[in-house]
Amino acid sequence: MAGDLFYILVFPGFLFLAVFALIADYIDRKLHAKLQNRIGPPWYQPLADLIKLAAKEDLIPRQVDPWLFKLAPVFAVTAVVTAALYIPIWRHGTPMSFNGDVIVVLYLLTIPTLTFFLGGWYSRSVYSMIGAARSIMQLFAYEIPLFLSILAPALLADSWSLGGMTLFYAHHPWYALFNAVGLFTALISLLGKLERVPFDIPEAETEIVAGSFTEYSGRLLAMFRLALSIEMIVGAALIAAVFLPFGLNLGGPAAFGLYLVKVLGIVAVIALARTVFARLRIDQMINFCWQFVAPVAFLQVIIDLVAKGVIAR
Amino acid sequence: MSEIRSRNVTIPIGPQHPALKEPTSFSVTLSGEKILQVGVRLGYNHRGIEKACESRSFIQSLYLIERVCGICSHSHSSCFVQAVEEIAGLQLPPRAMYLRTIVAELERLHSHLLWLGVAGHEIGFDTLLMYTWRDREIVMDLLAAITGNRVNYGMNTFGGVRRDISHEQKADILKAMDTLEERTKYYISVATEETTLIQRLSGVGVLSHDDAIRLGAVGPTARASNVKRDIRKDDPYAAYDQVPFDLITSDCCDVYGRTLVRVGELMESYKLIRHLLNNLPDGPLAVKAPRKIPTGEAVSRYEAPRGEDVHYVRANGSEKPDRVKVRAPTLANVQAVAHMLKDRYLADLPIVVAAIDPCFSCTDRLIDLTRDGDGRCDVITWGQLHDYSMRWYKGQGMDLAKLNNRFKCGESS
Amino acid sequence: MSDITQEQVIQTELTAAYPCLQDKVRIQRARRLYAAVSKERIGEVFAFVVRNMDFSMLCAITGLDEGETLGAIYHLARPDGMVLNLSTSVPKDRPMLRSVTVFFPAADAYERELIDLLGFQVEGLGPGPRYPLPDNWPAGQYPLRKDWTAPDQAGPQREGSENPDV
Amino acid sequence: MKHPGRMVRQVLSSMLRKPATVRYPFVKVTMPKRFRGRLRFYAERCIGCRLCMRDCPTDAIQIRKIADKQFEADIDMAKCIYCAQCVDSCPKKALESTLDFELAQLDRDKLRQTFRGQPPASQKPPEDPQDKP
Repeated sequence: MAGDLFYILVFPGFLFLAVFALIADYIDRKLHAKLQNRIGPPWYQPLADLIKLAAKEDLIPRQVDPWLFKLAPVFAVTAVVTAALYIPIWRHGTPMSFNGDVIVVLYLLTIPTLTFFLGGWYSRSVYSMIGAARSIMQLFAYEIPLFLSILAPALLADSWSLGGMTLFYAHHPWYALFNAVGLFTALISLLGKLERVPFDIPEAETEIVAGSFTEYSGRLLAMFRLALSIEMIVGAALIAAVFLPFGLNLGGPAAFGLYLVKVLGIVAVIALARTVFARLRIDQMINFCWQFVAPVAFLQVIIDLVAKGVIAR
Repeated sequence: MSEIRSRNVTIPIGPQHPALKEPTSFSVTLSGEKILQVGVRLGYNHRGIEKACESRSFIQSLYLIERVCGICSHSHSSCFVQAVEEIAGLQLPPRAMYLRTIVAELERLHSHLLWLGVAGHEIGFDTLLMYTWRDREIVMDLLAAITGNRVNYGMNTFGGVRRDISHEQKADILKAMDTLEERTKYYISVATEETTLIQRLSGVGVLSHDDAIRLGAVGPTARASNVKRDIRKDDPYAAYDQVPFDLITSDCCDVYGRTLVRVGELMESYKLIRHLLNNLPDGPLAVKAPRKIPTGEAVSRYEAPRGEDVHYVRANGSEKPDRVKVRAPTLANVQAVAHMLKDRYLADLPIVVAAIDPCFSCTDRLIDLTRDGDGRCDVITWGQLHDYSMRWYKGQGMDLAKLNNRFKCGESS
Repeated sequence: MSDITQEQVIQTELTAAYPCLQDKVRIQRARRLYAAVSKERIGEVFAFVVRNMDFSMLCAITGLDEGETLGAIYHLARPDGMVLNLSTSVPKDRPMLRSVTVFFPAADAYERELIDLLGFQVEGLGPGPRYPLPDNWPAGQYPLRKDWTAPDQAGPQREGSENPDV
Repeated sequence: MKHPGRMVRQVLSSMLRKPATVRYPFVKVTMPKRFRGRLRFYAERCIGCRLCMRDCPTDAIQIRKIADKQFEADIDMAKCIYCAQCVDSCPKKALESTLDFELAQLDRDKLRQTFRGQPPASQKPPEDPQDKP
């Protein structure tokens, strides 16, 4: 019981995730700055931002339902932290693993977007409402490719649990190469999920101020920000676990170190992506996802099915 | 019908909005993401400069006029100075003409580079913003070295210019031109090759050739619609009739075309500045101007980086102008914006507005001097805000009053 | 023929079409022409120069307070750089102008400026937001008139915290 | 050729470059020689012609006579727009622009400076001990 609590709250639960998220956030921002030939923020900046927001007054617009408004960010954080509990960090599987947890993780990662939508939609501000509508529109565009590209490796591994998948790829490391295409589409979908450039359409500041978050302030905004940062590392960890399942055999600190390197590597790729692209328009984003990313993700499914057929023979 | 109408939302873009660097107000009626209608309300930045000039002497007005706009300060001051010089019948020494033109072209450089960055920012491409503004610093430093300030150069005076360009500065400028030319070539390659950029710019904010003429568009906005309209060619002033340069136009008629025109003009400006510097005539910097300007009137036109700037000055023989009228380029272009936004996406609004390179402080020039009828005002003063925050933090169990005494600022009204 | 400049051609053409403009068209310098037109004829002269003489661009409209009368100057430009300044005067008690937005839609802003700052009345100008003064600007206050001074230049009060419930 | 990510090479090479930004309040920057910063007044050169007052666009300068052929100047840095027209107008070069641009103050009164006659040896403006570079 105490072990579970420790697992949920401290490591690798909330506390670890929060600290790691802040570090990842710092690396993302610093790298972004370096790539833009700037100095960038000092190491404590994400923490300072969080403390600053937490110390500020929470302003709740008069017409909104205060409960929903306050609960939305809490749900967002809870969902991403819960999702993290199923992702293997230093060995195959986690104490919580069960067959089918990959589906659960994917769904839990959808919840933040839904809370962005609810929080924004019920903010009663035109900017928030447009941002919220865009969040949902975008969800439909990236969610299918993300599911397809994560589930394809599961098909090949013939296991619906992350632990099972990593175990399979640990035994057959070369099979992970079949999933290279999926890695690519999953990364693109992750950019959409995290609402990062070029898919930061729901919070495009030059159009709709801060999108869903326009009316949020203080602790509630801090929670949303934290949820997004944690979602970034959880999403990155998921992709790392599915597509780069190497080194978990080493066990212990070595595997954990490799986990950090993989996640931060993906964070670096995200930082690079947001440096070199312009923001797309919502129609362009949806077209791109349906006409390019989804078919390619589907191709990944076919590759894995064929590969599986060949292996079975 | 009412069902349909109720689905439309009207969102305010401005007076304060992240897309606008200056206050103006667009009320945009949307159906989903589509823009149905755009209403523009200007005037938030009116500072009464035209009226204020009438109670100031010419030399005082000059510095006021220079502050009509931060970015094109040299444009406005040159335009004003030209009008006054025409009334007073002053013949400028050739060196003054050349120096004025050099600063004008340097200003065009930094304005266009600034625009490129702003355009990048409006479409969420902050990297372009960071790079172009980094390179723009080269021009800013040159201007600071030549004139003594980064903006509001104070280069002009009636009858000439106030500062000279030394030999070392000339060498510095020529060197900087080479660097910037290379950088601009790179930006041209980015603008014409980066897919996400082209997707956001191409086909957006279309203004046809005929519409551009009908709506009176000026500057790069008009030239991108293939209207050959450039005051430097049509109505040459300063040294422009003595230097060779090309008129850059594009027939894309959209934001992409406006980008191409501006980067094209950057390349022309490098050429111009080199030519001007290498042929800089010797001589005095200024002729002496009288304090009292004889009775007369003059219209002065000037091709500012954003388009045609028009000043009308009337003098009545005293030390003060009788009437000063400023028509900034944005006022001519803003009509076209509403036209360009019809049936476009909301996401295009920032870049379409930015594409005319608007400068609303140029456009408006008067502050609200009267209070509301009952004398009440909804201005939260620094003191009130400070007291409120103290109370709020005290309610949270933190007493910052002691800490804050050190920062408490005395205010004078 | 060669010693007749383009400016003189315009001058001749204008006075030929409108004999009332005899001696009223002035060439100040290259590319700058000024013509004073009576308020009765300004409409047709304006239409003539726009339609028949290729003055395809309205640079600005300047409003003036001339004491007894209010003046308006239409700065018209041609693609070749010629600028024709058509000026007219209307009495202060009935400062009526006809809108030129039928020729130049962009004139809207200039005409609203005349209305707000000098108290002109412009006939034929469509509805729209005012420019450039704020919506709560008191009626009958025209800042650019010579006899106008700002009523209270102190502006909103800055000091103190007499508004506790902000 | 059109392709996404045109700037990748450039941004990656930026990793190795020195940042273009400076840590400003910690790293001081210097202005070019001609910079028009805080004004300095040399009381002993002033002849009291008040041309500077007349030309100042913002009435930032007040020249007062304190004794025979002795003048002092009140300069309000909050009003000054740093056009340096007074420097140009002064026939005796009693005014000078310095390179000092760090003028921000929480207290408006601190921006008002009075320059009185000083022994010519030390041509330093009086008071304002804190924000000279």
